[in-house]
Amino acid sequence: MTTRPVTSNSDGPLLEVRDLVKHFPVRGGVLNRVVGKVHAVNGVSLYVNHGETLGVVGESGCGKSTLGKVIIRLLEPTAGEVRFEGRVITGLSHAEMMAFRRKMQIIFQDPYSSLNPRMTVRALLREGVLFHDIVPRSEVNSYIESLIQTVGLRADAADKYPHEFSGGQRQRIGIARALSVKPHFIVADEPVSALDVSIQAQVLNLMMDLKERLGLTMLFISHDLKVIEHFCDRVLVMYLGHAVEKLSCDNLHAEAKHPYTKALLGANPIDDPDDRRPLTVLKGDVPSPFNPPSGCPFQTRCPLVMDRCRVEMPPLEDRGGGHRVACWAVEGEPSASS
Amino acid sequence: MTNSTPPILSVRNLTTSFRTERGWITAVDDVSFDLAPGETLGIVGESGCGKTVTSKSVMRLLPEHLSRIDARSRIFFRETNLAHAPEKVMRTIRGKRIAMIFQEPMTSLNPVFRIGWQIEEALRYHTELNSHERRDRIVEMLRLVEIPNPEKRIDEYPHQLSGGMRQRVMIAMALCCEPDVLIADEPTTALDVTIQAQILALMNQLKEKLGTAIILITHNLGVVAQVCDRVMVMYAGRAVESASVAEIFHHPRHPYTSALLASIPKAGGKHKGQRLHAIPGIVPSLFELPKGCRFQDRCDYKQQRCVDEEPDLIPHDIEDHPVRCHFPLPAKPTVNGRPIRPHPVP
Amino acid sequence: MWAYILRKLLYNIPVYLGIILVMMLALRVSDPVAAYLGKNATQQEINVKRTEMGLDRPFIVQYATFVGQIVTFDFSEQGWNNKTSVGKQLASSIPPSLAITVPSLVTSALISMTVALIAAFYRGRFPDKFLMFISVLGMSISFLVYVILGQYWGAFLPQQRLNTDVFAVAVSAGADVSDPWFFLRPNKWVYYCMLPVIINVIVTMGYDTRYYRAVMVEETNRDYIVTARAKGATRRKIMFVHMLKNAMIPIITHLMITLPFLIAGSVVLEMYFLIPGMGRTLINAIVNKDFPVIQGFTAVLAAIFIVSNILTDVLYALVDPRVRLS
Amino acid sequence: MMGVLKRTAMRTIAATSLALGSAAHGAVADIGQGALKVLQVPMRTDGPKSLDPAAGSTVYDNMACCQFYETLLENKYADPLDMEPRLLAEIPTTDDGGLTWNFKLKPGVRFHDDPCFPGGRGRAIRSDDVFYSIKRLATRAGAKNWWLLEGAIVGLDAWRDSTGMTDSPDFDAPVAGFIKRSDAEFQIRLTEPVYRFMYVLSMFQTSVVAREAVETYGKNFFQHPVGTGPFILDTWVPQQSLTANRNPNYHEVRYPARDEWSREDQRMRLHRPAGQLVPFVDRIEFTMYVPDQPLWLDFGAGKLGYIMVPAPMFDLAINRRTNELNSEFADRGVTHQSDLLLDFIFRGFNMEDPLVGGYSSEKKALRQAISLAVDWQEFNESNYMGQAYIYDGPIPPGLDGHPEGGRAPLTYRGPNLALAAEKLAEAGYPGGQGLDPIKYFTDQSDESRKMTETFKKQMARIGVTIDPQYVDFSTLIDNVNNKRAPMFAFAWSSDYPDGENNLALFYGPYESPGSNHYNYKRAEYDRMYEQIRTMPPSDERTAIYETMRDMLIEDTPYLGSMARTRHYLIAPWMLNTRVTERYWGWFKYVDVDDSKRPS
Repeated sequence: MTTRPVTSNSDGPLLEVRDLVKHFPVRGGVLNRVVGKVHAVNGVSLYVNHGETLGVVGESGCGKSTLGKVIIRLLEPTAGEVRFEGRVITGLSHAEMMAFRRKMQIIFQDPYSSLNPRMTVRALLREGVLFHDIVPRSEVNSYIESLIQTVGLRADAADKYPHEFSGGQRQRIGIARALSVKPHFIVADEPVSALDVSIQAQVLNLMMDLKERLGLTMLFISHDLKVIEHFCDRVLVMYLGHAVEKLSCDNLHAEAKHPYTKALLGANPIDDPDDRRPLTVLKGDVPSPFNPPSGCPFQTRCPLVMDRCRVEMPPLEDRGGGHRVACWAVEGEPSASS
Repeated sequence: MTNSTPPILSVRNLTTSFRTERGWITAVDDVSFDLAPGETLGIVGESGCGKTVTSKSVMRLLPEHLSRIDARSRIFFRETNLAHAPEKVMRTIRGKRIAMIFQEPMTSLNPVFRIGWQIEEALRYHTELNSHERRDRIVEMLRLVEIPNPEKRIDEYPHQLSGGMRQRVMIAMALCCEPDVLIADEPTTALDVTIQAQILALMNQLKEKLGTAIILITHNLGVVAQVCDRVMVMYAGRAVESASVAEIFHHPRHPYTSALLASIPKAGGKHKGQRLHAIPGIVPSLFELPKGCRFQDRCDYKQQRCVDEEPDLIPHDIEDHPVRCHFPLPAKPTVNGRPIRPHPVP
Repeated sequence: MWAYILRKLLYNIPVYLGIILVMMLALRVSDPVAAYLGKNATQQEINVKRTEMGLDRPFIVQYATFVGQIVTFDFSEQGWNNKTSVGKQLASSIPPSLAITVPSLVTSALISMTVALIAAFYRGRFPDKFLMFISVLGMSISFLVYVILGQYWGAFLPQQRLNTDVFAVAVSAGADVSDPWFFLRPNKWVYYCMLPVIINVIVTMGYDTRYYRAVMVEETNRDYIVTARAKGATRRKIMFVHMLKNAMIPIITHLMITLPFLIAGSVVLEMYFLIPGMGRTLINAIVNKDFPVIQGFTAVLAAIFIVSNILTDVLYALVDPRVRLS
Repeated sequence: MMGVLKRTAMRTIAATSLALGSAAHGAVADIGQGALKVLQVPMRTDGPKSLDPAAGSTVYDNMACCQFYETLLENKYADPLDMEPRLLAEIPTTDDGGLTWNFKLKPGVRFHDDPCFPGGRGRAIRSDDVFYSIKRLATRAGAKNWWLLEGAIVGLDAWRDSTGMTDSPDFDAPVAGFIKRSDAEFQIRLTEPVYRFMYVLSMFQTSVVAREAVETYGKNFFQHPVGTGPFILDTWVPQQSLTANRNPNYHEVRYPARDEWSREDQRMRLHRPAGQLVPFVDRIEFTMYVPDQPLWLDFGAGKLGYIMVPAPMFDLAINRRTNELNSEFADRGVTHQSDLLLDFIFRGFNMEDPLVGGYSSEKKALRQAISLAVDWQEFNESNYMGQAYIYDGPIPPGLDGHPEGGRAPLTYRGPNLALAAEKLAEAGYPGGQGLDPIKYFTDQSDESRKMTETFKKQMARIGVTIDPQYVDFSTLIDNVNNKRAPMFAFAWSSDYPDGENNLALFYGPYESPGSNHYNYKRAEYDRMYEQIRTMPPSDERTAIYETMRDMLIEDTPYLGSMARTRHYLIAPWMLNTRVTERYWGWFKYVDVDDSKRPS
């Protein structure tokens, strides 16, 4: 595998998402008609520059995985547009989408269930390589072997089946598969959540190496703010389908403004027994996305909740330096970085 | 053990094996530990290290025909040796003296019974309360674990509750008979961070309020740091290090413990983009354990002796901090109890 | 709940209409009239019969007519063979079928579940291995062998050797089978139906026991079982309260799906014991190419199948609180 | 009448053996056994399809109808091959050389009491009832049985064509052949003077039915029999059971006198109730069995009066070697009877076939050679458990013209390979040389295949090659009817107990597609046949039968012959029993002794 220079043939961001909405219908009643919808993604906008890694963080059910899948069009959006390499891909037909499919890949959380158990690693990788005609046929085998070594496995792993590997090794195979078609953009959907701590570090290191060597652009989805903070350039915080804050990862603790982001930061137990402080405890649970509260989605748990939050959704306002916060309570406060 | 009060639970040489298609394997090998009243002991390790088997062995919850606890193992709950106690005795212990909560609140509750009924079950087995008193007690417990509307929730089914609520129900269920020991097996792993924070806060509160001794099994070192008094680190079925929480975090002496701590992404932007300290390789299979130290293949400090001879779990130069290593890391100099030197990145 | 049942019913209407359509088409692939009248029939005879039966009308008309008859429970069409209306044949054959199938189903379910519970309780140990060995043994013996041996050991030998006439070898002419409820009278049921039911139970037990045991073993591996044990529940309590209610979900499905097959599948039993049930009546109709009876019975069996499917879903919802709300 | 012979009644051996399967009976009486005498008997398969004699055809229709209806003549219980008057006062007499038959009805015969009659009381039978019943065979109701009478009675065919086959036949329209003398006396005029009309009058299809019942019950008449018979239908559950109670008004019929019984029957004490009024039992219960097992067990448990031994159980019951009942049964008082069927099982030649047909001495020698190579005993052992009876000629045992002991003075019965080889040489094929393979048509059943393989092997011994053609039954019939089958395997069961029925099979005018499938044509034979068919039984007639038989043996248009044996077991409690399948009216002579039943 050769190192590819960061493509900078386009002026704008590699990926741009505008007002993306994804609703899932809910059926019920005698005729099983659609009686409502789950607001999985509710008007999220974002951009990812070439070579950049954008983190998406949030708790289960916040819509972060759906967002990732809609972006690479594993799911069809309800509204909004996705622009990739300057081209709107949301309206493309299946055939037109083909070219982009190769350029946009996904790595899943559960490496085992995403690999066909009856195919060897070689067969798994060969599929995409042949389909997208990545290398000449005669070179496919050596290409696959080099890929496998790139992700830190021995070349003889090519002829084994997924069940013969440990969790971390399987995630490496998942990564190899995503990389095999030389993508420009990767959605990593909780790639290390299922892994043990020591293995998680291995995989994160690998991904960092690859990102650097291959100049990959990534959307990195995780519920673990520590991992995001470590790995990403910028972060998008999601709550109940809404983007509530976007900011740089450089100084997260200092800059985070949104009470939810702060809660996420504060809820993470600090691995220092001397620094025992009461964790930031939010009351209650995440409301059901089927029946979200009116106004600000976070109002039911927010320590700063005001009357206005209950009626009106705060806009995602720019607070300078690309830092955007959607919160009435912090509206007036100046951004730390501005 | 410097604690002067006698331990409420004392495990000695616990060895638990499982029958598999490839023969018997030893999942927990000669593990010993003590739990003092009111103390919180953390058992830490990655999947397959034997921490869950240890806890289930204490409760004797492992399937009888597929597992066995070695004859020389001793599990003293006060004066009673649970290791080979008859089922009848165990039933008076379980739920009453030692209670347990599990990792998956989704599946650990019976889906077809109301939660009130499920909590009530323990009260029925272990108390003389009549049904009215039981109901009052359940409501009280649900209130204690901060479930809103307990009178209403009592008649709901598990699927009507959120994950966090379910774990609260599990805790209420475990604590309703006021046990002496609570074994919490990865109680927050399946939960979101904000919910995890709630549950941890709740456990801390309850510990103070009820004085229950807790064994907290987790792989999350942050949780350990925040909640535990003492920590036992396990690796491939063995206890490899055991000490107070401060000792473990500030002066890890086993290379595994040290590496584990180093592999966690650090909060705060200053480490951003740096490589993490990963532990190379994978945990050895219990079928193919090496002759010497079980960590040898992944250890940065491996020497010939590590290959030839398995180390014992012994205190080297610090009392009450036994380590299973021939070449334990030096105790680091500290300033006000904090290390002054970061762990070297090899 | 009612909305749920209603919805299930509505859903199944097109399914049922489809089944009827396919069944009617299948029955008309080769000319039923020619088949019935045999090789020596003249074309004129065939035409007369065909007109008489309305088989000369366009298929869509026949379909609509037949569906109309089903909807209005109009089974007045006469069988060709013994000129009794299909409705009468149904009325007289359903009670004997029920007299065999319902007790078989209930007994077999109760015994199989008990045996499965015992096996699951002693999983991997001698009682389990022994019971499963017996089950496999039971499964691998043909139904016919059970019937023949059952008739011999159960009815014949006691009569001949012990002079105790407890079970009949077969329903004899002395039985007043013209009364369809005859077999449901307790003393008659014991005399004529109990032995076939016992045989049926033995036959189905091998498979059912293994299936139920598998279901229960699966349940014993669930987390909530460990929770219950951790609470101090006795194994018996765990088995009979925690596990059984959960295991009921797949067990109910299995039971209800078995029912229609049991009714249609009792042919051998009904043949050997001369029980005038649905299976035997249908087989006789098939042998005699009695078109209206085949068509009518198939429609009713399909309806039973559909109804038992709906019933399954409803029972499912009753046992499993998760279904109720979704 | 011609129909009797024109009907393609040839059946394969396998088909015949299945169709005639009969059964045992059984039952637990739900009625108190102390008070009433109940006879339980079995029927095999689903039982009767119709209780209307005009519409009946199967053996089970026959079995059921005979309990409710009666014919003018009936077989004698003591000698089922002979006839006695039943609804008649005496055996009919004939005039005009057999063209006009004179009948006199028995006085005191009444129909069953039934609501279809005024006052619900059955009336006496009349001449018109006989005409009406016969006319019904000429309507749609009797279409299946029309062959019995086709062309036989003056004016009946015309009546059938003009009104009989319409929607509403006019039964009052006259038929020239039916001449009513009084309510009790009438004449029937035939188109030809055939003696066998006698037998038609004993067939259950010609039973006398009540016009009132037919008209009252209309479409349901088939399940509502109203006749003159000894029993009245109680319940009929198709495919399940049929029960009948004694007719309290049954006319005077008495048990056969002692001297009617043969010496052997007398030894069996069958004559005991001689002269007593019948029926003896109050009720008959028929149960319809499909599989053998429950039938067998119910008999074993003493719940059935008699059964025909099912083939798979033969060795359990009867010692094949000694032909005696096994002691297990004998000890319980079960008795055993056997009965030869009026079977003519043979292999036919097509006499018009260029290879095997023809009447020259060489052609005869070829067929005789083949006949001499056949080992019938081998077929008997392999397919009939050694229980079949082998005989010469086409006339089955028990009938006039059947050779004494089955051996005719002139015979080419095998196996006699030496003589066969001689004859084959005589035919011009020494050692089989020059003889083309002979096509042999048979059906596809396993049994036929087995027998054909045996036949092929037997022929190979003298160098004759058989080329079997396994075809379905209709193709078989088709090939035979079109004279395309040089050899074929068939069997014939007599329609009535007279050798004439079998001799007719070789009558020239009946050639294919008629029943003379051999296409045997000898002017002399035809002349003799025309002579005998009007003759009542006599020594003179028997002599002619024998001449015709020997002529056939000499010409060898078929290889034969064999008749099957039926074995019956009779429960100790079923008395006066002489089982026969010739007719089914004999249950009225049977009595039961409840003291001999298992408790």
